[in-house]
Amino acid sequence: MIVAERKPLEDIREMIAGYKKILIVGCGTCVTICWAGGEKEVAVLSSQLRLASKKDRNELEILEATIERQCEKELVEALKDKVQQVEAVLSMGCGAGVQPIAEIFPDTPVYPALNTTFVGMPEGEGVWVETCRACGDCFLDKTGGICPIVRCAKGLLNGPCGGTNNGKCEVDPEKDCAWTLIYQRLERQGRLDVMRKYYPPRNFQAVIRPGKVEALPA
Amino acid sequence: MANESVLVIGGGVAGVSSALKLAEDGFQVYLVERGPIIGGQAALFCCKATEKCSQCSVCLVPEKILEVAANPQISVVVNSEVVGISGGIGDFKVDLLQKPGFVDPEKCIACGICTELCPSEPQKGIYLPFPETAPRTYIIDKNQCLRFKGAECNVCQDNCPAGAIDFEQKPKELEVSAVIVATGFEVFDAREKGLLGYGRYSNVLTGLDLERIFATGDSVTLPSSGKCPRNIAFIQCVGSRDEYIGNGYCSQVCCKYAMRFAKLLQYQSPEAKVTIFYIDIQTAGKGFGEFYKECKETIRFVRGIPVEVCELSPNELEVKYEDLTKGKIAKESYDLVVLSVGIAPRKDSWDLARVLGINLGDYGFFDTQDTLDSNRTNVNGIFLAGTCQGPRDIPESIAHGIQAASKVIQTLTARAI
Amino acid sequence: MDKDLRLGVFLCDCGGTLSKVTDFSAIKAKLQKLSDVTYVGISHDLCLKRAQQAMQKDIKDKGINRVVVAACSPELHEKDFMNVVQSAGVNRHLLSMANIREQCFWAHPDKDKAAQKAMAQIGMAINRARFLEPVEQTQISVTKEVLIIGGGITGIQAAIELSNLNLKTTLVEKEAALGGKLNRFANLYPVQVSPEEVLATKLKQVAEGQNIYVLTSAELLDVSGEVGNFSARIKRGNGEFVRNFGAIIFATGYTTQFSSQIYGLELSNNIITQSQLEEMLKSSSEVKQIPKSVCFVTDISDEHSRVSPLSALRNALGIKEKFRGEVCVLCQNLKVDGAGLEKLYRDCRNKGVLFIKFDNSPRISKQDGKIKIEVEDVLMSGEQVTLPCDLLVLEETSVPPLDSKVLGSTLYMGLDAQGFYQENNVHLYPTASNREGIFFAGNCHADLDLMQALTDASNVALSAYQLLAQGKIAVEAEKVMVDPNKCRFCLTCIRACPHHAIQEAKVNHEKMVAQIADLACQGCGICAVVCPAKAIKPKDWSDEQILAEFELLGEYV
Amino acid sequence: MKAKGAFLPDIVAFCCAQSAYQSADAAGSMRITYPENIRVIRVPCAGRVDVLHILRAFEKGADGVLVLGCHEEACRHLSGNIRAKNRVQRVNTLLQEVGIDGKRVEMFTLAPNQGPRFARIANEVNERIKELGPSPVKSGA
Repeated sequence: MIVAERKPLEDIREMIAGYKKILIVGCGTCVTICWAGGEKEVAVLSSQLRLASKKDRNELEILEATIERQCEKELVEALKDKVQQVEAVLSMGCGAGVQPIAEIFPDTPVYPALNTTFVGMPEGEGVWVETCRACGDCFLDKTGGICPIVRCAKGLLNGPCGGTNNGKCEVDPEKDCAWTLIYQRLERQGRLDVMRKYYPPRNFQAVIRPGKVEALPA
Repeated sequence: MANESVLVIGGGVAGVSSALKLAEDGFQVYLVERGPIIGGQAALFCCKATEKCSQCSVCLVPEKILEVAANPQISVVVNSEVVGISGGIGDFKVDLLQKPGFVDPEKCIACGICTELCPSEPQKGIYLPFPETAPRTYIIDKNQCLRFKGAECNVCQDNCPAGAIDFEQKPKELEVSAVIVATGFEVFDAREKGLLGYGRYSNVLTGLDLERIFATGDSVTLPSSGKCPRNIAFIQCVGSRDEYIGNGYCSQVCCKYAMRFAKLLQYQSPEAKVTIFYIDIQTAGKGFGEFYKECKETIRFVRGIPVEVCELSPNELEVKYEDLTKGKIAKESYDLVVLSVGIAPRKDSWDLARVLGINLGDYGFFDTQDTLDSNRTNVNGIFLAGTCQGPRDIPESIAHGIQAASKVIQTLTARAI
Repeated sequence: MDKDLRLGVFLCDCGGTLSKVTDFSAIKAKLQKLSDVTYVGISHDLCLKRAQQAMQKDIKDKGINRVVVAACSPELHEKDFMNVVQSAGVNRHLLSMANIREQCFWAHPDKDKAAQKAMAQIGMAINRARFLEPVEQTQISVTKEVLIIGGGITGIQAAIELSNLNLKTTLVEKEAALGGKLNRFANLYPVQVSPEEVLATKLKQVAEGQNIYVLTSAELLDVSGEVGNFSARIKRGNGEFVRNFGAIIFATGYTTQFSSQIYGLELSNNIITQSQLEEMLKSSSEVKQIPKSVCFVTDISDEHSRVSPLSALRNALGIKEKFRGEVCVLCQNLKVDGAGLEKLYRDCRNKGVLFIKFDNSPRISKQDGKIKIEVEDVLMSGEQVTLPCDLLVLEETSVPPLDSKVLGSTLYMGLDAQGFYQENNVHLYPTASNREGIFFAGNCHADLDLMQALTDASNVALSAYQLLAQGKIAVEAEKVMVDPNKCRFCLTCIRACPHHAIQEAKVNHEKMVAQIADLACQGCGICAVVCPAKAIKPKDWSDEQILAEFELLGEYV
Repeated sequence: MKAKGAFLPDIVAFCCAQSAYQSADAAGSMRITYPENIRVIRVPCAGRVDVLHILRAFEKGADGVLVLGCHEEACRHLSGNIRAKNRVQRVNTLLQEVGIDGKRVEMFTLAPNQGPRFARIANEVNERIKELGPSPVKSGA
């Protein structure tokens, strides 16, 4: 899933400075699950903003809404009447959520309240780790399902480097050496031969930005 | 099991636990307490938590008392003693001598007006002994009540909105199917160890005193000066592991409470120095080994039990003990000495034993029939619970109380078939 | 909240004492002005039946649908008032209380301030009342059978007692025979009965017990379902079967482990562990050469279990009785905090067992097969003592059985630092697990001697019995509720629930959502707070209710 | 209404029904007094107290918020008091972000039989909040 973090309050206040009435839109999918932009966090942010404006004695009215997915235009449409009431929209979706809103309501400025950090998975309660760089040229078949591009500090394709130390990484001794993990996984599967091959540098240009995926008509 | 009833003698934590479990199973329970309120000794103890809960379990007691008070299946009979019993399992007839308690628990709404109006000063003659009492009843203190000093005083009786005060109450007779004895223990009287100076020197306290002090306030000060103690000695095994005074057993609670208090005192004033004089530190029990290790970092442990405590000045006590490392007598001065008094059998156990016809065992605790059954007595239908059978801490007393309840239910179930 | 709110406020002046402090009629007058308040009554003793009957009548007559009681602490009589409300035909959860005695008039000598606070508290209770929600009572029928894992003395005892209580039990034991440690111990001191005897009598009781179904060489693989209706997957031989139980009792005990690094010594023919010694003492066959001098070393590691020091005491006496000869026990602290242990210690001494206490671990060396022990005897002012010894018995640490970790995680039961089962809350619920209907007994969760283990057994037996005896358990349906439309199934609540009371469920056969098991839920409300989609609502403690309480901040003060 | 001049802070105290709420009762029963401007809100467990509840309390004009739970390792729900502690910390930072002193919200732990401790905490906190003065978001402050 997509993992995001909320921006510092002062950044957000800077964006919405001067507006008297705004709408905060949460997204019910990835960012809800990573505790960044669900209904709860929308409530927390608006409460914070109300407190701040009360403190500085400038009026600010806040509407709140959380929709299933901000990255779907049809679902964003549902915000119509709320958006019409406000001067600006604060999106608590990922980057892919902010843009459809901005596109559907071109006359209203839309601001991001989150920083979209990476594609990853939960590690423990309230902890998420990056597991995919979305590089567009998946390598996992050769690495026993462990992505060195993300999980090796050096993003090596032909690891491990000399710095692996009892399974830990030389860059960050806290972190596991991805290539040690890869070795163990492949060994377990009796596929170590895969590791003996040399893999040339990836050509990430393979994906021309912006990326596009066209599935065959269903 | 409905319409069968059980008598529980003793309203301490063990008896209360038995009563609650029996009531839960549908029994009518008579909880007979010699004193004016239930809760027993533990109800007067204090929480020993610092930042962390030290798991002394004292906080379970008020809660259980409230449960009893709220339970219609349990009738609490206070100020009463069992003076006679006849019949056997299934149909005991029990004679209760009910000392007039004067305040009827059924009626009293614990409004406090009697205390307010009581003319006895400064010590009131009627009051609520402490919060969370059950029955939630004010009690008349015969040493204070003017009526008992011969005066023609009726103020409380006349003003009680619930008409709960009655200076003539009658004895009772109960019919029960089984009896649980949970009369608890006596705290060893430290005066019996005269050389340790308890009762003579104001700054020599017992563990029990500390319990009371922390239960009513939340810090301890030197009785002599009112200052915060800086250098404290705990003396373990006072009245325990001591064949000479006839207590050849370990009380099982003192090491734990002493270390908890030591921690609590240091939590209160971090610069306070604490020394614990001991024979063997008892650290069995979940997580207690770790706690002991923690204690060793900030607390000084000295092997050997001091022989004598002397008062050099009102604020200075001298502790004489054998320094085992040098093999000679050493003297150290402290401003507070705490005697870790242990659990002793009630001196009046023998009377109850005679009344019920049950045996006393080692050291004067009640005896059991079968070595592997710590509840059954030699009389079928009479069971033991808690510290009247042997030393136990609060959780163990609760567990033992529940065990006794379980045995009663099992026995009566078996009879029913 | 309800469109048509009819609030009834019942004030109690506690036998007239409170109205001496403040004017209740004034409070009444103020309250009557508040919107939705249809009735305000003053009583002197709401805690008594008489007044409660009157209250019930008022609720009925005035058609009140939300009840506010301003009296003593809810801790004292809330349940009574709930019953009154229910008896008046209103859902028992539509009651909200203001604590005007303990937390106002008793705490604050300044009458006016106390009165103001009381007014505020009542206001808060009224605001809360507007958002109260009914919770329906239902009953869930349960399987009247208990599964006991572990056929040691604790498990056996629990089975026997449950059988006495007419409840079916299935006793599952890994090994081929019941008995656990009883089959290994040579004696049970301070208990003056031989393990063989104990086992014999217990097994007899098991055989006689009508309702005990014994499964030896069997193992519990997995458990699904909730309290009242667990279904357990049990492996026996190479067969496997599933069976339903209302409750599960774990009595898996402990095993012992010798770690040579504590001493820097390897075991050999004359350096043995306590359990090896047990075997030696237990075996009827004559021992080849009888040891002339035996030394025990105990309480040396940082492990503080009762088990090892106790077996040192037991076996010191045992060996004295069986072989005579010199017996010496070395320890830091002698553990005597158990029934009869001090006496046992004295018996040992009377029989001539020598006790030496040390602060610094003894130095043990071995030259050409001979063991030499040097130790500073702290009781002799640290004097160097050298002990000859032709049999050295070393302590073992007690550790949880291998499979307890696996079981613990498959059943979502917590483990403590040593890997033993963690009770729900170590001192609040000594034998309860964090999951409703799963109990722990004996040394698998605590550090107990024989008698304590038996007490534990009775306790769990009674708990299980009282849980299941009626064949059904009363429960408050959906007292904590998940809104399936809001739930994103992010698993946050499922991971956070301390009682594992939340699991996945399907709404109309497709969308996965979290669902709360009413029986297992203990209503702490943690799930409601952690839910990032605000999909969970504890009906008795909803956000609306809590927020409503400080609507009035600043007023009245 | 509030006497002019003398500042009486509005303090909201979320009290765990298992411990703090009972200790407040105990304080009353023992006639130990504490500032009457403390509003006690009963919760089933300190773990029920939400970051939002605390923030809203400040929106409603609280000058300080107390979260009172069971002593560590005495929580009936194992982790409720720890969670509460962490949330209080989070609120600290959230308030700091806004420009409100984080010290206005505090967490303490008690046992049900600690009436005197409840009173002491109430007094200390009341004094601290008085020092800090009225909450900056409060109308009229």
